[in-house]
Amino acid sequence: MKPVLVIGGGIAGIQASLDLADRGTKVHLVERTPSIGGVMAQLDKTFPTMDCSICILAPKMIECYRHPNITIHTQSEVVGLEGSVGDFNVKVLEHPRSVDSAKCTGCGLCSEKCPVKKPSTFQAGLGQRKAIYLAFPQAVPLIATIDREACLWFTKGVCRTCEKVCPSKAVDYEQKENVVELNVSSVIAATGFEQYNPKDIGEYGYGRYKNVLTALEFERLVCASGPTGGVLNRPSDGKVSHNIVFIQCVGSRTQTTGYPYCSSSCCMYATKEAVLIKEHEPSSHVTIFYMDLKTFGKGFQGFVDRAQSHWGVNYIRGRPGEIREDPVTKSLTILYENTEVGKVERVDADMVVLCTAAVPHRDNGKLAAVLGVPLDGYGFFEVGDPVSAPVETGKPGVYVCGSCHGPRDIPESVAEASATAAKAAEDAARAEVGQ
Amino acid sequence: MSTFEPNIVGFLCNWCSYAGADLAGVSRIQYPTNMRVIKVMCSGRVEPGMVLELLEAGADGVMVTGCHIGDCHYISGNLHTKRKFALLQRLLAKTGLEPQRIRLEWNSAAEGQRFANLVKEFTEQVRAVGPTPLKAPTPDAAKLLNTRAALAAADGFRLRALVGKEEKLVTEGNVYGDKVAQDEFTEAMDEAVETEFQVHRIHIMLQERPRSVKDMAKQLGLQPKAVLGYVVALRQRGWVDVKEAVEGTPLYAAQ
Amino acid sequence: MTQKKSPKAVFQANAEACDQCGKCPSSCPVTIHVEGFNPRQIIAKVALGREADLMKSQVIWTCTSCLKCKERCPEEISPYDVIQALRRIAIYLELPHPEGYDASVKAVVETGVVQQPQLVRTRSKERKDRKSMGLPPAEKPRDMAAYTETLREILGEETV
Amino acid sequence: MAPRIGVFICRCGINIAAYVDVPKVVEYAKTLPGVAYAEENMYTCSSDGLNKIKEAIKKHNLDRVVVASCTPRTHEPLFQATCEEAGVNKYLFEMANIRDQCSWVHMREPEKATKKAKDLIRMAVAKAALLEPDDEPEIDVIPSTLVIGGGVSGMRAALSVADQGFDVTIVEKEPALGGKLRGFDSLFPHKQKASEVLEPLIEKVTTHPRIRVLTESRLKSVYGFIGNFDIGVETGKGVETLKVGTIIVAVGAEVLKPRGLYLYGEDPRVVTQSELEQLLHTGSVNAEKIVMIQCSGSRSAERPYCSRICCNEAVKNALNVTEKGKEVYILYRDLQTYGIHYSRLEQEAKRKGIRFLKYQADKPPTITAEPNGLKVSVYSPTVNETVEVTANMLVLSTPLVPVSDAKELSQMLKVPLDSNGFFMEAHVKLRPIDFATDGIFVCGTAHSPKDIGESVAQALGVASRASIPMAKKRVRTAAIMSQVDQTRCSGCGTCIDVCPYNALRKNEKGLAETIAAVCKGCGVCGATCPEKAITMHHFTDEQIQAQGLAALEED
Repeated sequence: MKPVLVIGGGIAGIQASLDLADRGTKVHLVERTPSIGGVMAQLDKTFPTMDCSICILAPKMIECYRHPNITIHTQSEVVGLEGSVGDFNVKVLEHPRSVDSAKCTGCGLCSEKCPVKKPSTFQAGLGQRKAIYLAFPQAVPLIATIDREACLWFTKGVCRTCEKVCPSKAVDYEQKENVVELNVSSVIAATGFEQYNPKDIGEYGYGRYKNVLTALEFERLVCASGPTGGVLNRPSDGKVSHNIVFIQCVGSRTQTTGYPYCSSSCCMYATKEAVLIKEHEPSSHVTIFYMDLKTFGKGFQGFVDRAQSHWGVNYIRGRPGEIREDPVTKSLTILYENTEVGKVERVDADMVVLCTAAVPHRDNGKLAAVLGVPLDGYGFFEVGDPVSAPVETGKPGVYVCGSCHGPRDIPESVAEASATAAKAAEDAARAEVGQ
Repeated sequence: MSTFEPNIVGFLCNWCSYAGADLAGVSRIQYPTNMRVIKVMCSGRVEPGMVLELLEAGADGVMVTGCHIGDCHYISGNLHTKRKFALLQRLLAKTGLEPQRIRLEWNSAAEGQRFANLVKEFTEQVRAVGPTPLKAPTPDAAKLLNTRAALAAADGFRLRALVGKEEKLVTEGNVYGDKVAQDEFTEAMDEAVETEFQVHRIHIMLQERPRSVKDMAKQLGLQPKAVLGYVVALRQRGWVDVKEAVEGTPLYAAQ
Repeated sequence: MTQKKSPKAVFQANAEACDQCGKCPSSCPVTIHVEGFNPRQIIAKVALGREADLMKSQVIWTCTSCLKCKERCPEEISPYDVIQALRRIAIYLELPHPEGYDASVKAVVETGVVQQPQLVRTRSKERKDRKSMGLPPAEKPRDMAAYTETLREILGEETV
Repeated sequence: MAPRIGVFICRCGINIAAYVDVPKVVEYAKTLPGVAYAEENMYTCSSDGLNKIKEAIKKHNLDRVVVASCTPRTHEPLFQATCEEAGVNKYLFEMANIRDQCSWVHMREPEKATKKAKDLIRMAVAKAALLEPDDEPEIDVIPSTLVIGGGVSGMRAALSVADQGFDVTIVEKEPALGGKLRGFDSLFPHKQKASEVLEPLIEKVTTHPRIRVLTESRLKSVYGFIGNFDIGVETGKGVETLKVGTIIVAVGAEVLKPRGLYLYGEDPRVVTQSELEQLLHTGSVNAEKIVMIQCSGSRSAERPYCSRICCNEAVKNALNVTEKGKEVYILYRDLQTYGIHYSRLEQEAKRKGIRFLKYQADKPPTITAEPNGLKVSVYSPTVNETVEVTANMLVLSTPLVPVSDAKELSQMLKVPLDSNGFFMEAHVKLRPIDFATDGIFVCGTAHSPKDIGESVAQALGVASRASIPMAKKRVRTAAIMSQVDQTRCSGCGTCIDVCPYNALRKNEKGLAETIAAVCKGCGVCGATCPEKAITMHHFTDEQIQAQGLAALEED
């Protein structure tokens, strides 16, 4: 039986790969970053059970890496696809790591000695990494990579410190791009989403006010493995924040700055983050400004009820008009209307968290063109018939799952990932009986 | 005292706590060297008897860590850990050893710093209590006897059966759907712990040599009547019998 | 006479699309100070077909035309334009409205400016004489007839 | 025979060697009881290091291996595979974590780190001496699936499993396939008629050579475990027995009929949203002004959950009737129009003049039946007034509730229900369509309310999950599992109570036994058994005890 190509190593791609590999199908998993794990690896906890995200994800990542039927291509992208279902020829471009993955033991010594600092993507920009770095402590594979745009050797022709300190002689500046050609029977796209950058919503001051964060940044801040070790030190002065405001629908449900749809998971992740704050420090004040409390998933309503009654999280229906910063203390004042009362009021906060929209990944256009499948008006992959064929692109043998075709939460992505595995297995079964 | 380095054993579950300990390592978070780790698949594997055995053998402290409640890799394993640890605490209280010598904590795979803090805190906690009185070659005989009795009680059928049934009886009810109130259960458990502890204490004493009820009562600081009750219970179990009578006083011995 | 909007024009404001999110009142410099003025509720009432009540009430005359509501509305609804339309219809229907409104409209038509042109408002909100601040006197339109005609054209165009 | 243990101590470049005196530790390891050989490696995990292990096993006739290096969480499988290659059973391997949990966390105390490394190795050696070879026996899987429920979820799951090449039996209690989809008029977002989706699907299912359909049939009994379930089905002709490898639960849900709420059941002008669907289907909606009330019977004390689909269904139906020139008000608490498609639907509805009025949970609408209509009075906080509408029809958006026999079914399958009575998955996030019990899966509204597309996605998902063991033909049981000593078991059943996976059962003698295929090896039963009759393979009492006592020895 031919292998299957899975594009994207987030939780959806991991699940699709494991389902197929477990049944005996070879899988090529292509991931654009240095590690699989996706956004879920960045999360602290998951709602509504408050499971530690990396605790439940890391075993799956390792399982994926160790699975004899799965080949992971990190720092790679799909650049060519020809043929049809049962017989696709795929070109995968592997970008150089500049580190020999067979030799690197992930000890991190190179990173420790590297003189160049850059904002860490994994820490959502709140922490720093080096030019040679491990994506994150639980990265899979746990192999260092060189950011050639930052590395002094690649930019200025000096340094080579990492090469000198590497105890296993794994650094290899000469590594080249490599194109791998594969023949696969089906293709599964699971490329995920991005967070909306709220800098265009000027009245909220993101990018200008240091203590206005996005929810993903906050997720790192509250995480024990984050830049502050889980202490809510606000960025402006490191003061521990006890007074935190969440604003929903930032870049969602708007015709102007952002996208018109509801991003589906923000009400719940805000609730989760609010509960985390309360768990850290029960005397904290947490307010969530929302428009409609979207509690449509299993266990969601109970979770919100508990956040309200047990933890004392304050929910106010209203989309704040603006945030003002005190120029001296850098504390924030939020102007809002409690729309259930009809009064405009102000509330002060140490920190404001903007629950930003889940938006299409910027690379979707490129990939869709390669795969020959359509995107919708927003730039998500489009499913022709969401009722009867919820994971089919319309092109036989090419399937989508997870948030690359619209915002959805983890369990929906996981179930859909298995669904794409089923479709790929059907393709294989058909090929075998020669239909 | 300042040179005292406690000997500590830690039971870590494979999925959360052990991974959290690894994360502390990957993050190079420094902590004291005192704890020696035993990896188990689930903290629910840890029996009160295993911990008491280590204390008897001279451990200064024992820590058990598992996934946070609700996070258990095995769904509900740590709920049983919690119940078993509560039993362990009750038994430890009987021995005369300090309660600070044991600790149960939940630690996730993302909590590297927290794990390091826990080891540090617990090491200091045990250091503050001081060396175990049970360490050879000069152990405190009374506490050693108590610890052995607690260990035997922990490994005995009655307490194991009780603590094993606790989660179900308290949360779901028995086969007829009757739930037992937690405080009711706790009361029954307290009574059972006391009985089992005393019974085993007497049993161990009688394994050493034959003794009279009066003699044992004096040594154990109990009323002779109470000791007689336990001896009767032991006879019913077939573990002891009258060995001989000296001046009309029966001497009992272990079978 | 210029063309005037018919009452139907209000519906073009798309009031039904409003999510009642509350961003306009919390952006509005008036709502926080003036009890009863709430651009969101104005939209809500228009959506329920209550324009008549609004036109009869005083609230629509409180707006200062800062346009923040329009700028910030996530649904591209403009409470400002709805309020303006309601004002026009109210005047068209000769419903009671503040005297000052007439006066300022009159001043625009006649002189091209709303306020007394010889007074200047400083940052500390004091009114000062232009002369005292060393400014030359503000000019009035020289050819008043031509100016008025142009203005009428513009106003007419806008309301087509 | 005394064990012959080989100890391989990794320097990990300088990661271990800079803080732990590795040569000293090697010398120490050689003195430990049972150790026949010890050496250090620069990188034990490199191919060179692995070859050295294999050579040493042969040369020194080693029967057990200890590697002291990094964490077993990432490297144990690699070293185990190496042992197997050299003929040593992988369960005769043990690791000492002297990097992640020693050298890296005691960088400022090299002497103590060295001492701790010795201790950790002594503990590993003590355990290794007691290790026993284990195997992972495989059991055959019957290549056939049972699907319980013949609605759209069940049918789609069955079709996919069948298309993957396995036999399927659908058991449906109603006389015909189709489930709730039969009650729908048109489907969102492309406005296909439900029948246009349903009829071809039924046709495909009933004509598929690998699918058998038993209608008017009910599940009677379930015995066995993954790979080998014995099923009793009561059909019109009596009880039929089936042998299947996996089971899919797709029993769906029911729509709440809220008798007594908002005059439902008392005034014929009050209907549920699904009854409106029926009326739309037959084209007999005779009302000019319609009011819909969301959360009719949900998000309440009695049913504290949101039913997910009602807002979307209400908006869809409202648009349908608006197209026929009718006026619609939707009274809602929070609009649950999530995601791309439903958000678009909501926006369309708002722009087409459907009036949305928010109400508060503690101030629900009041209804008065009047001859000319139903007077609906509701306080809307956003308008800050009580709005009155006289409607010709009141439509209640009621939640989905579990099927009436959910409890019975859950007991038969030994799978749990959640607090609302829906079937409960193994893990909310990462195992959303599995049950904790291997070989049994759940999809569609049996799990929780969801729309058709989501149900189909789950149905395809379980088709993958349920086919995996069949495609593999065999399931491998874990070696780390419990084993009940039949001579010591008293049949008290406590182990059965505590096992989260139902991996223990009573045999014909009334004694407990482990179902190897189901056990996950957590060890809770072993820690619990009052008779200490349960052995946990690879984590025996003796092994743990030896490790613990070794920890307390002096080096």
